[in-house]
Amino acid sequence: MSDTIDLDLLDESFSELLATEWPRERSVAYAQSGGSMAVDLWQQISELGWTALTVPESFGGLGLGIDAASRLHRALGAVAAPVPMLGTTLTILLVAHAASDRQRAAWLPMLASGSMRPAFAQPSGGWLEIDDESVSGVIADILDAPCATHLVLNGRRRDKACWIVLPISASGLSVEAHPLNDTSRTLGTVTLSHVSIVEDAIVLQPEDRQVADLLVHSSCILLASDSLGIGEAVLALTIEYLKIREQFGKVIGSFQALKHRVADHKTALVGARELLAYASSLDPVDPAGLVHAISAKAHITRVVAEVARDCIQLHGGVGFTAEFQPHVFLKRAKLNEALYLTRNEALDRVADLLEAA
Amino acid sequence: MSDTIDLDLLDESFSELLATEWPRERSVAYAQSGGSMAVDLWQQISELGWTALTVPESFGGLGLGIDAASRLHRALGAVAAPVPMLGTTLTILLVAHAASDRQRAAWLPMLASGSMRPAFAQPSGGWLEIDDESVSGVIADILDAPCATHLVLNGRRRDKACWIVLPISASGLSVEAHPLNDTSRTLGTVTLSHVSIVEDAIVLQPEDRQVADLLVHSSCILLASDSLGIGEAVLALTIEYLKIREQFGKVIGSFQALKHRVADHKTALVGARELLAYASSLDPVDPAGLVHAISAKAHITRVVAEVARDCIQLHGGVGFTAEFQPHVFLKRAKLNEALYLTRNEALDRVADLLEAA
Amino acid sequence: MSRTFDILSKVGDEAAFRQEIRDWLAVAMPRNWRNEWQGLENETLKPKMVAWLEERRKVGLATPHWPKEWGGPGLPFGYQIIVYEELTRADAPELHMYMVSLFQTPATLFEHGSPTQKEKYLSGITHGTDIWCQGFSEPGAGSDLAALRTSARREGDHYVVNGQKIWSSGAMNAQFCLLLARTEQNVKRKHEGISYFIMDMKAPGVEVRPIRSITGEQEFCEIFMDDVKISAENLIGAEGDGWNIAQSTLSAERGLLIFGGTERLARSFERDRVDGKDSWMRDSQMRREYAAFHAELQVIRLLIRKLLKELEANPDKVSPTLPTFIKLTWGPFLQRYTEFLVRAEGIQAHKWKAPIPATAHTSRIKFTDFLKSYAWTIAGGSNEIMRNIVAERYLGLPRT
Amino acid sequence: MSRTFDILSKVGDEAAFRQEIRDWLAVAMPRNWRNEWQGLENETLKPKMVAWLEERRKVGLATPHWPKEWGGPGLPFGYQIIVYEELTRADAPELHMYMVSLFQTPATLFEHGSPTQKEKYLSGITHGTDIWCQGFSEPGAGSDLAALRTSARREGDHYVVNGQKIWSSGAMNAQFCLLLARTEQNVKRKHEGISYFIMDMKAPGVEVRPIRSITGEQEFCEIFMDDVKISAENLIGAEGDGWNIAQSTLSAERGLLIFGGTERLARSFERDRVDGKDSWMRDSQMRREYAAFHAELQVIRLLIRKLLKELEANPDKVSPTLPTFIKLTWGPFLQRYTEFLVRAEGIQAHKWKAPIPATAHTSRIKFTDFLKSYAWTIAGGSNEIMRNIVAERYLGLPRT
Repeated sequence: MSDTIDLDLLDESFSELLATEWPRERSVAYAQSGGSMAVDLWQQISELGWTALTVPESFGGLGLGIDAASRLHRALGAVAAPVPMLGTTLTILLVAHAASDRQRAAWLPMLASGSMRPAFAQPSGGWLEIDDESVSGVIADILDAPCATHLVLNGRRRDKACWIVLPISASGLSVEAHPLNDTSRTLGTVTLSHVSIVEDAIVLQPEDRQVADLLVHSSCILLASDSLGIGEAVLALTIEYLKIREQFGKVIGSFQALKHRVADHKTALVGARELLAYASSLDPVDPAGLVHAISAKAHITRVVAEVARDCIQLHGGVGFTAEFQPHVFLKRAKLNEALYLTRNEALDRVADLLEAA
Repeated sequence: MSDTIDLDLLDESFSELLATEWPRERSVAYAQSGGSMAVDLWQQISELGWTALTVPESFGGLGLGIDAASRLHRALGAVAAPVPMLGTTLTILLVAHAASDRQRAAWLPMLASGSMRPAFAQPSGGWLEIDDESVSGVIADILDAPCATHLVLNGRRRDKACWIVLPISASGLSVEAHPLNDTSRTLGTVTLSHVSIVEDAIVLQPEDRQVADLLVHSSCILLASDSLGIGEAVLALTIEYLKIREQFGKVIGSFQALKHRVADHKTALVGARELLAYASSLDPVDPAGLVHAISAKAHITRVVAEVARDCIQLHGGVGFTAEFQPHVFLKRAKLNEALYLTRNEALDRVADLLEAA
Repeated sequence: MSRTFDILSKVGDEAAFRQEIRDWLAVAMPRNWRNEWQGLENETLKPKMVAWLEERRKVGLATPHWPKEWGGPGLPFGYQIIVYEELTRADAPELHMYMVSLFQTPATLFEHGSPTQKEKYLSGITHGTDIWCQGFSEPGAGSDLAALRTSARREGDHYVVNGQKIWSSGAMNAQFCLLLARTEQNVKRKHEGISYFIMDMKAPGVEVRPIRSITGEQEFCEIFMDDVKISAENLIGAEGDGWNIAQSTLSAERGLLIFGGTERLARSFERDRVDGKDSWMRDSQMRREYAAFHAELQVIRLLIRKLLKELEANPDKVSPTLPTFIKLTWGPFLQRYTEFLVRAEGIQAHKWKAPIPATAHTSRIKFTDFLKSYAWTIAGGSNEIMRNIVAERYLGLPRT
Repeated sequence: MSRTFDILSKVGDEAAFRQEIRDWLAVAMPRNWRNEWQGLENETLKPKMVAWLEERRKVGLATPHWPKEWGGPGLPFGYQIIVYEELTRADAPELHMYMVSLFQTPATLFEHGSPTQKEKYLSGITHGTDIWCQGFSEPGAGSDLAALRTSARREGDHYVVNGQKIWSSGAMNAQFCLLLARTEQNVKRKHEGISYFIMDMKAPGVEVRPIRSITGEQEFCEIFMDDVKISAENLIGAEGDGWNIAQSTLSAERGLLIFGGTERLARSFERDRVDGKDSWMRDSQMRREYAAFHAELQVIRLLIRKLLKELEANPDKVSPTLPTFIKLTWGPFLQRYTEFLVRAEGIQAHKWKAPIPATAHTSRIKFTDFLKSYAWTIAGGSNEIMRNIVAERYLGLPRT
């Protein structure tokens, strides 16, 4: 589907809007003011149909694939946008691949319009035992839960894996918000106390685990995309700074030691971009597709965290202040490294898959 | 004992002689010609009494400690001297601490004079089961075995750990030589076929394992010393080269990117030197002494291998030829990293000791 | 308190001295201060810090490293070290608001202050609670400090100062400022024509703007000076001699100040292992990464002990070499170690927790400690500048 | 051999083309060549390599990437890639002695050679066994190639050449040399006044000294030229146009040449895991280190595939950007990966084994491969130069 659309044009439209709506000053100011999301930005994004990007056309979406979603998430990373897009993209994927027709009809249009804004539990974050009528338990540290309208949680019923989709307003459900160092996102710990479960809240996992793999694949691609956006943006603004800041009567960008570090960062990001494009072009349920996605997540989130770390140093004193943007990127990059799969978990999985191949 | 002697003066005398007797050209030439040791250099060293450095005074030695031995091994590393000193220093230590009076009287004077030149098996290299009359078995990869007059091997007799000291000429004993990439040393695999064992060949391990720890401690200090010597020498010669080599009409040592790398190497070596001095000043059988020695071995051999690796790059084309010295240092530094305890083994042990403390 | 403490009288008996400090700390140290101080900002924190300084003053340890002449206890160097060791061991709060007052100001005034200046200002520190700040860096003069442009124009018996300073730690709390300003514009070398002043922060024309750092704390400030009058009596040393005098100020950052920081880290390093024993210390790779830091921590501690020995042997003439290597070692080590801890803690490390003041680099809030490590790689001459110095001055590589 | 192979006739059917190459390789490739060639030096190796080239020639694959016009098979670009993929897949020996002959010489002559030069020299490669070398670098002109000082003085119908070249791979075996020499001494920019020649290595005055590399192999040489006469017919292009023409030669290092190398490494990477499965792959840390290289390997393969696509779309005008990034990625990756394998093998990796020629960077003798990786970080414009280029030309940072 994606090949009917020029992804680079898509990129441009993402970047253009975000440059206007979420410029550097807003990003820096938001980081100081806090909040669980940028409500107005989410609204604009929804109105522009970005939330509908991967929703099948029959449900009012654009029907694009993970490669298009990757571009969107990269653009959001590039401005450290405080919008909970990851849960939306993953839920669309889950619903489109595993939900019943009724569920699709109910949720996909709401997802497309941005009015349903789900937080998606980390695959490795534990699961809930569901009896036939209700569910109780605690799931810790769900990304964006404090600003979600719905939660998508891992569950088990009658010994079968499933997902439960619950409105945040469900009776017996509460969310404790955890502010983060990365102020562009939040985590929430969800407590369920005898929350009633209707059949329509449950999405069953197909026998073949394809959907589970698909979700791992996609979350890896999307976090890697977010990080790549961060890396490219923070390096670009650092280069910009190196070209104007003077010390010892010279623009500091003329110092060779700094040049070489910047050149290495650039090289790493050029490679990361190719890796991400390739990984997001592969069949996600093919083991090769899966290994490349996980591998890309581990590699790109690490490379970018390191680039962002050095960009603070390259800024010197102002990099240490909350008044310049690099810290916003560093904090977000570090969080991406830890989200969903830590580096060590990811590499263990890559090794498993390589050995099994 | 060592505080009666000025170790820095000792350093000077080591360095002065080696600068004359094993200058850069000889080092480079020797690396191409091969051989299991530099016989003439060994003879000079022995005649100067360097082999007697740590032999107790009552047996004709200088009675100095591991801190003095550390200086000697650092000086030998600094010229990549192809002499099997490690086995000598470790054997003196073993004999002085654990051997019988008869054994001491027999071996220490020979060790002091350099006429006994033992190869000392790696602690982790396996052990031999000794029956009351003879011993058979294979011990692989013993450092300097091909040029040794004696072998010191790990054994077990009647369920007790011990060491066996055998002349290389013992009937039933053969050594297969393994040339190394580091041509300044060799390994040998020793095969014993019904080699007769007399009581005087056996040094029993005391119950408290102190001697075993002492040997681990000392081998770590000595290999770290050898590496530190390498690191300081290869960095010095690289700086020298950077000051004379020109490209683009400038001395390449004026390029800031190279300067910063060199500055980081220098900083690492300055720290390594303090660490080594401290580790070799501690009581070797105290657990704190042991952890610092192992930790220093892991740290210093790694730091130096990395410095040596970059020094080839800093030399550019000529660094890639066998005609310049950096490769001699790189190969020796890499071997030190793997000898006796690999980095991973060493770090596991450090963690064990820290947890036990 | 059931007994009085006479720590200073124990000089001559190290063990007794040490024990007396321990006994004193056991009762005098603020209870549970890490929890109680967490998240406090300057206004609420200040009285707590004043109270703690007062406790120290009672036993003569407000300024442990000061000579008797200027109101200090006049401890031998070895005993000064013991004081700092014991403060660290007990995890006593750092007097970070008083850093400049305790270190930079005396390092400057002892050597260069006039008798009147010493009398007037040093007692304000030993007997009062005067807070000082340092006004050296400017927006256009960071690594290149000598490029400073703040001007001080002589008019009769005073100077009129105009300009802007930045990175002034604690300036929002300060009564006085150690100020560098240019008294001569037309100089051959930019290091010339700089003079050194004591500026009253309450003087008309002084404005302070706190800057929030990436940890969320307000630690340093910009200082704007608009026709600020400084009496000529507050010129330190001779006019134009500011650059030389500033070297004394800067040398205060060496030695005991950094010693406290690394010893705190050494204690924290032990606790990290214990805290991680059921989680990341069970992962063989993380365990090795941790073990590898043992050597690095040891290296920095040894370099600092070596510096202390040099200082003890010759307090006035320490070679600049060792402090440079210390800075190049400590900052990057601290950054890598705290980054490791962030990774080790996983997602938990990313949850925001209010900073704990007075903990230097060992608040044990991993992400904050990681962010704060930049203070050592950027401030006080960035590590890039330090590498130039090593390469050019110590290794003799030619200037670019 | 029981059947004849007609690989070229399969163009149009990729699967059949691929299969035919596989069938051919199964019978034509030298048996057990890694063992048999191990430790051979130039003289003994050469006949074996000639024999293998001869096998390739029989099926039209001596010069797989050459156009029909000059004696090549004229394969579409996609089929050229298949040829190299299959050669790699079968672990066929690299024709390293013929690298310059197969790549640099045609890249130069196709575009800049006179009809006579093409006819005379290209057939020597396709139909004979002419070995070429490259005489570009000099002791004082490495990274700064344009600083070369070898002079060529016109005397009637020939030039007289004096000077010295270095880092000439395979010069000890070569019949001809692609030579850069200065025909004009007084130039404004050092890139001017350089001319490009074909030099007969058997000409009087040419002397070759092989240099042993750190792997112990004799791979490159110094070439000394003492009043060597080169006929004016052997000037390539116009006098003084050497620098431009040299860019064509250097561009030959891009593309298929490096593609072979990285694909070989990709196969070797798989084997490393299998070989390590009972040793270091059981250590969770080493296993993760290995897994982390997967992404890095993929990055370099993708960059090269991207370059191949650019080359296919526009063979003459590939931007220099991508090759720069490839060089900066490939060399350091190769060095770190081979270093990892050395550590993984422990003490075994340190035992000397005779090098295996024709294996590029995957002799699978770990220490040798590690040492050899420097060829990619030092040669062909050191990575330091590449970083300057990225920073200044691509990122627009000002020159120092």
